[in-house]
Amino acid sequence: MDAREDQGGTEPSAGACTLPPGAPPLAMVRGQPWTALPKDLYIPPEALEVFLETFEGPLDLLLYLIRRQNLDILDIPIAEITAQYMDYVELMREVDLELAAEYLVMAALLAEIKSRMLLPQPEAAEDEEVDPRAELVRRLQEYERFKQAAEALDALPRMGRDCFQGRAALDRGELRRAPPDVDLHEVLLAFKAVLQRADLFTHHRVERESLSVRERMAQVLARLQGDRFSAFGELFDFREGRQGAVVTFLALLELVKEGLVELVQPTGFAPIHVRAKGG
Amino acid sequence: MSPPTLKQILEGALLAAGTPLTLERLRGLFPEAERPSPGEVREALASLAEDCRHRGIELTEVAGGLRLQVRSEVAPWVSRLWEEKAPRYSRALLETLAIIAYRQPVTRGEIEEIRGVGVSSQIVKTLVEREWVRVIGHRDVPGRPALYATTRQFLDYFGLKGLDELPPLQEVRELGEMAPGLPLEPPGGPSS
Amino acid sequence: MSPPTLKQILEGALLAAGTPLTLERLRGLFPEAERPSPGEVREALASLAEDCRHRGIELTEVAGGLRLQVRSEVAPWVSRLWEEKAPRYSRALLETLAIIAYRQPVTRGEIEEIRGVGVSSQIVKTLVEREWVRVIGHRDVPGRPALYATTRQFLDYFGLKGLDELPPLQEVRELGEMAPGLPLEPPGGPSS
Repeated sequence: MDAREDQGGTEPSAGACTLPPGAPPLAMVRGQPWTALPKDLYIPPEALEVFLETFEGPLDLLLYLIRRQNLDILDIPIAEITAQYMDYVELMREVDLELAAEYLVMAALLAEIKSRMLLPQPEAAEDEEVDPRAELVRRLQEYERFKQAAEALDALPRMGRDCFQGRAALDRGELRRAPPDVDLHEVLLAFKAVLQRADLFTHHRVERESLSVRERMAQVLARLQGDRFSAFGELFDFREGRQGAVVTFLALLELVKEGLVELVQPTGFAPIHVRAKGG
Repeated sequence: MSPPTLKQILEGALLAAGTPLTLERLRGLFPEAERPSPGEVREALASLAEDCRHRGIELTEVAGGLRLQVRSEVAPWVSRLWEEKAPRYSRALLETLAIIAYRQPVTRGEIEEIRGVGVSSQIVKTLVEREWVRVIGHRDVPGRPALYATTRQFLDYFGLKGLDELPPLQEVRELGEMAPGLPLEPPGGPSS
Repeated sequence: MSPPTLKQILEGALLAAGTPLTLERLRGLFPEAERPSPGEVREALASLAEDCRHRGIELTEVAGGLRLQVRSEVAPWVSRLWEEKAPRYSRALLETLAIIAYRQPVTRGEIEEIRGVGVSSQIVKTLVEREWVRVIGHRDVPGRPALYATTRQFLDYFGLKGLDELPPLQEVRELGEMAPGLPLEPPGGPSS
């Protein structure tokens, strides 16, 4: 906490710069002629506004005053800091600066802390009595943390200042449009809606097995393209075993029932031929 | 890395600029006292171009000067960065797809009858273009309407070995809106 | 050059994108059938990073993904490409940003409480327009003030992978710890 910030310029000093005797008072402060300004406090009035703009508010100004004199923030000599702060505020008023309300609120707070510290503490209340500076110290510390965090943030390498995004030109042809992704669950949910809307499937009784029959129907029909006849036996793949043959047979029966294929047997015991009716 | 070489500075500048830079502009990156000659810059650029032979970018000279650009060989992959995702499929399309899957072979008229509303040609066209659905024949009735069925690609896309891996109707009826993932058994068969 | 290697495609993509790309986005450049595994992509990226050691660019990871950026060593030369200097930000803006970054989600009133002064609307507007800060909700108190938080773009801009990479906030002794140590001044005057 003892690191001093370089605020530039003048030496820290609590001393005063006294005006030559006989000179008119600088200002009337609280009814008293002001003939001297603390040395490190003196700023030409016309520069005051600029000076003030370098502070981010009363907390910043207080931190400056504390750092200026190399004071431990935990050990603020409140009377001294208050006096300096009040001097600034008075000075601002003297030169008719439009003073942000925050500065006046802080002045009031400092004055309150100071007056409370001057009052004798009732012994009974001593335990509960929190040092009136504690809240101010907490706020000052909190503010200082973020003030430093802001400086650290400013020092981080940043795009466009310390590093640059690499980019290379690309001659791209026509943009392709990717088809959307679909989850099977979406398809099934859509189907559920169909089933709920019109329960037409109740009499169709599509069951787990008949789905493989439906699939086989589509496969058989796809094979029977064109106007040609296929031998009945060719539609069976005996590598599928008995169950596969049953599925194909059921598919053929269903296709016949739906009028999608016709079976032709020229004579009894002659080979059966199959043809797609719409083929 | 210290201090950077001329080649490294030139590469950094060309990639930071993202637009072509002239030789003079590149020389202008250096204060006059340290400015490399045009010959030195050209030499460094030649070396950079040589390095790029094994990279995803190449150094080319265009009207505006020199630029580093993505090699045409990798462009087919890279341009996928800008591929637009099409908007999601409509409910009508998904319903149509489901009906074809469960009722194939089926005509458009039959789909319309089940859905209770018309099926736009656009939906059927999209499904055929996606190669999820194809025409496998025609029903032998007036107008000879096309019969639609699902394809091998349809099964592959949804990770199904066959249509019988689709849940039976009863399960579809009980489907929860929030059910995560698929209500299907793992491909290896029922685990219970 | 044929066919391009994974590393070449990745370099081309990272440079063509002009923004950080996630590992998943990079994998998405490949059709499903040829898509490299995350491990393969990471391996190729590590090799690319190694190659870059002698180049003017480097591979870094930020919140938004992977980025090929001009090496900091080369940046002083490269920044001469632009007449205008990178913008400087006011202390008020940086302090506000720091409070949002470390204390998010936070309301404007809370920021003002810490800073001891009002926060101008212009500062908040600038932060939102730069996409460093956004409103993520409202505090459920009278007036429902907006809650501000930082964005992924904020992290990318400052080259951070996550908020935990922010410079640590300076430690502050707990008040309880501190209070006993507060030496009271003798009433009536300062001790120093």
